[in-house]
Amino acid sequence: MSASLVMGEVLSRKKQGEDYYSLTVVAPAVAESVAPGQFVNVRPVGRTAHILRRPFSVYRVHKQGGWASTFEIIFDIRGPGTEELAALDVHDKLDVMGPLGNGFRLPKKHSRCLLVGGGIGAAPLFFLAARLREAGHRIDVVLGARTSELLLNAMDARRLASICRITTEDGSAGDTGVVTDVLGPTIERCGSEVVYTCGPHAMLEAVAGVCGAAKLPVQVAVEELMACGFGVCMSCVIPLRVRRKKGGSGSGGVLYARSCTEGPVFDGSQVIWSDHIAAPDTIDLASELVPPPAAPPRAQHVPAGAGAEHSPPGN
Amino acid sequence: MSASLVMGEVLSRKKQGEDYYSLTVVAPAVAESVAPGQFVNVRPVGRTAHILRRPFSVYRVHKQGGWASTFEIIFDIRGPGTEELAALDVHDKLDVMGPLGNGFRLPKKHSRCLLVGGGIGAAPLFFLAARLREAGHRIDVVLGARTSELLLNAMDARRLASICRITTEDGSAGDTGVVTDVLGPTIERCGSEVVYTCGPHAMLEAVAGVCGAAKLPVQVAVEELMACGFGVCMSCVIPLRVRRKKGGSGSGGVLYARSCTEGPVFDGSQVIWSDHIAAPDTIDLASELVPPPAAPPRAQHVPAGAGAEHSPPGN
Amino acid sequence: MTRPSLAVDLAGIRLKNPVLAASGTFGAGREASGFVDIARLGGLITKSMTLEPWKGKPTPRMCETPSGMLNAIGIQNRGVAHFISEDLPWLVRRKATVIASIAGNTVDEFAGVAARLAAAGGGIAGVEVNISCPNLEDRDNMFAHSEAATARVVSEVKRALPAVPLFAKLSPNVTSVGDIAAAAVAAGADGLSLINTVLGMAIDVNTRRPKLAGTVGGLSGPAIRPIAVRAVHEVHRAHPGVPIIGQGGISSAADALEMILAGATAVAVGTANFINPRSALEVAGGLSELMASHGAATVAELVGAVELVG
Amino acid sequence: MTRPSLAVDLAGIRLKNPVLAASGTFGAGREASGFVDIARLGGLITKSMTLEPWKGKPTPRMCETPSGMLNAIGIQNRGVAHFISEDLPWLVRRKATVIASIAGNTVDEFAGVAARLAAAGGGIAGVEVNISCPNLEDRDNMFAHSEAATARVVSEVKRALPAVPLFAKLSPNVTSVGDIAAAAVAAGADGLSLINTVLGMAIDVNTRRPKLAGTVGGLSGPAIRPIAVRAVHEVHRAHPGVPIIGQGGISSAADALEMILAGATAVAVGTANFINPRSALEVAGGLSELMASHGAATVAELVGAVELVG
Ligand SMILES: Cc1cc2nc3c(=O)[nH]c(=O)nc-3n(C[C@H](O)[C@H](O)[C@H](O)COP(=O)(O)OP(=O)(O)OC[C@H]3O[C@@H](n4cnc5c(N)ncnc54)[C@H](O)[C@@H]3O)c2cc1C
Ligand SMILES: Cc1cc2nc3c(=O)[nH]c(=O)nc-3n(C[C@H](O)[C@H](O)[C@H](O)COP(=O)(O)OP(=O)(O)OC[C@H]3O[C@@H](n4cnc5c(N)ncnc54)[C@H](O)[C@@H]3O)c2cc1C
Ligand SMILES: Cc1cc2nc3c(=O)[nH]c(=O)nc-3n(C[C@H](O)[C@H](O)[C@H](O)COP(=O)(O)O)c2cc1C
Ligand SMILES: Cc1cc2nc3c(=O)[nH]c(=O)nc-3n(C[C@H](O)[C@H](O)[C@H](O)COP(=O)(O)O)c2cc1C
Ligand code: FES
Ligand code: FES
Repeated sequence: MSASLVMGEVLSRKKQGEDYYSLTVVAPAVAESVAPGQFVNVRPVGRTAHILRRPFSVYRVHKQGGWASTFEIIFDIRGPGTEELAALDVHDKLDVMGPLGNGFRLPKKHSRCLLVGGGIGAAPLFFLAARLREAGHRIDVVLGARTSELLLNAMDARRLASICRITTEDGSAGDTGVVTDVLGPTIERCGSEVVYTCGPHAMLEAVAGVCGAAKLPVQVAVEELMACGFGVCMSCVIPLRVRRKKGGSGSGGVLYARSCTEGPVFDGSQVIWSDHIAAPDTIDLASELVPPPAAPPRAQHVPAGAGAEHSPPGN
Repeated sequence: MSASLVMGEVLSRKKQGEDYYSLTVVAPAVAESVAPGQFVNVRPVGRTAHILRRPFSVYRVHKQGGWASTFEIIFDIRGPGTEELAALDVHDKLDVMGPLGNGFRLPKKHSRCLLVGGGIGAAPLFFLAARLREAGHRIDVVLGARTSELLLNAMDARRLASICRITTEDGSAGDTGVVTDVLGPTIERCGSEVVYTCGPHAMLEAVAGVCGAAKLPVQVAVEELMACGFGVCMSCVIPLRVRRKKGGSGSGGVLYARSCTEGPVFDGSQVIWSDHIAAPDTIDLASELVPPPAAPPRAQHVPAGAGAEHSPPGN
Repeated sequence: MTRPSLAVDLAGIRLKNPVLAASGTFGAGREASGFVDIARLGGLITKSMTLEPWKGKPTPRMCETPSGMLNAIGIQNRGVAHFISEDLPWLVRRKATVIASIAGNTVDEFAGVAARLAAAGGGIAGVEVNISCPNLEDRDNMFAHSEAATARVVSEVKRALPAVPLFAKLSPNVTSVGDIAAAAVAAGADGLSLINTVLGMAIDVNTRRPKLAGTVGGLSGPAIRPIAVRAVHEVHRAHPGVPIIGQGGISSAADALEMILAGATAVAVGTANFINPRSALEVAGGLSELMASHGAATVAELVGAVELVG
Repeated sequence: MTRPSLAVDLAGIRLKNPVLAASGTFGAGREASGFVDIARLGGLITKSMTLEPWKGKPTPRMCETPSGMLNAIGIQNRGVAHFISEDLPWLVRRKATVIASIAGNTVDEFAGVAARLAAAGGGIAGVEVNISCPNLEDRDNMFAHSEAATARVVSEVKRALPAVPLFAKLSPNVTSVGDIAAAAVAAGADGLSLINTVLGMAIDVNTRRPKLAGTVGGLSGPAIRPIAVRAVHEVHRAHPGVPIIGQGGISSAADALEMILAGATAVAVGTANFINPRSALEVAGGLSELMASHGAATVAELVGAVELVG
């Protein structure tokens, strides 16, 4: 992975539905190298009281003959950072670091891929779906949100997916309930071979649980609080159960892996969900994180983008 | 004095010459009550790392039948506050507190008034000139700056003044030198009865010196660093030689007066210029600040605006 | 649902709401009264007053810093006599809840101010002892930096002015604010005010001079809020029964609630008054809404209610 | 006019420029090396390393505050052995000027790390002793909060690793940073690093939980710069001969110059690296321009050159 630090320019800003904003940013160095699941860490230019960048998954990329490539992010307003991004105008500068993180691993052979997204968390799955489709995989989608207003781009999801299930907690669209209510049946019906998911922590845990029971490989994209986004601050860690590396000295154990560098995409079966808030009891930091066994049993995987290697912690 | 706290709206933003910006702000409560020499303390809406308001003299006011009244400020970029103001757009909101401070005292009888301004500091003199003219006084002007680019609105000055002398340090316009070089002769030539001045501290001191020697009343508008602008923080003080108040208990002495409340306009003969940075040796805080004897010997003064009374410190 | 009650009992003082104006940021109420009805404030802590008038420090006295400001005013004030004759009657007429802040350079000066206030016979609801003053009897070390000096000032002021609750205003510039708090409480403080400003300095790189004529000053504003929250939390845990006036960087209702959750019974708004003299009132209003959305009926149930993990 | 020289002598270490990357904000250089040539940095202070790997604290480990951030990482690191076998050779290859930061919970742990580094035989230019760690032998009080504990750590580390200059990294959370500095210098510190983060805390008012799983954390970033400048100024005046690595909130050349004028011989950029990993290099570049505009030929002539009034 080799991230750039570039000054992007806002090409367009759109309001999507009641709650979401999207920004399309001209930044060819980023747009042309980013892979699905990777993220950008951005900051408007100016003197604000909040000093840190803000991380966003890449939602889409656009390359059009003759035009500079752009990437698009989509977000909801949570605090000062997103408020300020939502107030940007066309031609405003945006300080962009990226692409960052590891990204999803794509299947090597034709696979039936199930994408499970919750709320705004579904953002990276649209970019992933586009790439999976280009590579000829079958895509099914489960998209959930609290209410229909918060469903991310259900239209696109329906277009991209062979089967698309929608859930809302208030029943304002699709089935009433949460994505995991329909997950098991959908996996069966679609014959899914690998699951990709992104959304709230609790949803990821539940999806990983269902997939674990079904012995299905599941790649989860987590969102941890990040100060740096490129691996130096150690604030974004997530506890993983890790195996001993081939030829490595460690014995395996629990590792706090950086979600900005070793992640944000992890093997759902490795993540220690329940221990999230408390420190793991034992930890073997000498062990190495090996790339998650994310390959579906029936298909091999390749990294989603050029250079999207998993780098061991400490790198 | 009764200041308002209102949300103004930027009606227009102009660049004046190479270095100055002016903002015209819709804020009738302020524009209709402000008197020359008073100031506004403003802040753009938003979350910036600099938290305090920024004080600016009112440069002009505009009242036009049927339209909401506006005031105008003019400034140069010095730091983050002025940078942000310069970046405001039409229709942006501006949080305005004002009018603040005491303002210049206008002569009661017809007088020959000399206005001496340096650089951007000349701003309040244009508002003053307009009001003096409305009241039928004769106006002469000495306007100085480092270079012609930094002369504030020389065209207007020439239009308003019977006699207008321009000085620049580099000789790029008018006489080469500083305002005090031409001050003495101009006073003589115009038969000035009262001097009003605003500009850099060193200039004010020099002007006050010349006027003192000529026994001419001089009103100086100072610019001190202000945290609050309305009299509670005590950061903007300036040492004054004060007399005992009629009936008061103090014996007179030196007082740190608040330039935001007792000022920014002071009697130039009362200000202790050289002691500016060091604490005065003796200080009698029980003495009261009486309004400066700013009336020219041959003319009585009235406050420049309704309610622009001098309030004693502690009020 | 009934509207939450903002009333609090602060060491025996009944406040209509828990949001006060902090000392030195609201004068004695007059200037701000053009913007806000001071009777509606939870209370007003006066600018610190001394036995004789203090002239204060030379200028410049303030500069701005990222999300904060430094000040070195030097407690310019017109003395306790002026307060009693001019300000107090006005405040009483305006029905303000007044906490008188007092300062001095010796224990006797503190006690002297307290005695004058006692002799004035009423009008003040409490006294805040600003011990972040140089102690002339101890090489100019701040009283607040020594347990012994803190205890001496507190006990002498309490002796001279036993009628109203006493709040010792602590400095964060110490190794253990809990130890100083303990000394103050043992000496008779009914409550604590914390924090006063954090020591800081700024240099103008163009002139190479300190931005403050006093060289070192006190840092205030949002920048110091995390420091204040931590100090309040630490002291509240060590002395859960002692009411605290939390202050430092509060400018919104959420900020106030954060301080209350950390352990403050009341809060004071300081630097924010400079930007908006209605801040304290707006914070109180917002707090009421925030409490409603939290389903809290009283402030008391929120005091120190942070949920610690593990 | 000739271009000003940025080179400085820092307690015997020859730095090509006075701007370092601060401990814990630059890893051991690898991640940032994609953005910046680390050989061009004044130097790189590593993430603090301990005798055994430390797992660090649970998450959340950071939150943002006005013009700053709080962190409670808990010094997650892979231990000195990993540093020596993996990071150091890489750093040497990259020609980085390395100051190794070491930490521990007991004096022996500090000494143990120092002994390992000594045994590694070269590659590091200096050692920074991060004494802002809980001292398990003294009720978890920070070493940096006690003169005695500071002196013990410093003298044991110096004994184990006499070959390179030792910088004691002081905490601002003390009543007198000058006293702690004196203890460190007397115990053999060749220089001082100050300041480490300021203790702080933040509470999420919606969940009522601390924003950090560790409850209390360290405040860094522009918000604390005035606190750092004052600490550096105070210590430099008390110990003018002792070189200081000034840090706390530096993100621009003017910030660096301010710290140098206050008394720092070199500066370290911390939190600003998170926003821009090229910060240290850009600060150094800007400093050169600023020096030229000031007519300063060397950094040395600016150290402590603030002009005090009166
Ligand atoms: C790898 C990654 C990818 C992300 N992708 C997207 C995306 O595509 N679209 C999107 O809307 N958001 C995304 N987020 C979350 C986004 O970064 C936060 O919403 C944003 O930083 C909030 O900034 P703020 O200043 O508006 O709010 P803040 O005031 O910083 O925070 C407001 C609230 O949001 C929570 N929050 C802040 N940062 C994060 C975070 N990193 N993860 C989860 N919660 C957070 C805070 O705890 C707080 O409760 C992503 C985060 C990560 C780490
Ligand atoms: C009563 C009053 C009236 C004023 N009227 C005008 C006006 O009409 N037009 C105008 O351009 N400026 C005026 N000023 C000055 C103006 O307030 C400052 O330029 C502004 O606050 C600078 O803010 P900043 O954030 O851009 O710069 P900062 O970063 O705050 O300061 C940059 C530099 O400007 C100096 N400075 C800051 N504030 C002041 C101040 N109050 N007085 C003098 N120097 C200061 C600082 O010392 C520093 O060197 C007035 C000031 C006062 C007190
Ligand atoms: C300009 C200024 C003057 C102050 N004067 C006093 C004072 O006289 N007595 C006192 O106890 N505290 C004084 N303080 C401290 C405040 O009361 C308050 O404790 C501190 O500023 C922290 O709160 P804030 O961040 O909300 O301002 C002063 C603060 C400022 C900014
Ligand atoms: C996330 C983070 C981790 C840190 N880790 C360490 C550390 O391991 N050892 C240390 O001595 N200081 C550590 N620090 C403190 C910094 O080195 C620096 O002294 C402090 O942050 C002040 O500088 P700044 O304001 O420029 O960040 C850390 C700071 C941050 C923000
Ligand atoms: S965000 Fe800094 S290490 Fe991941
Ligand atoms: S600026 Fe606060 S008293 Fe004048």
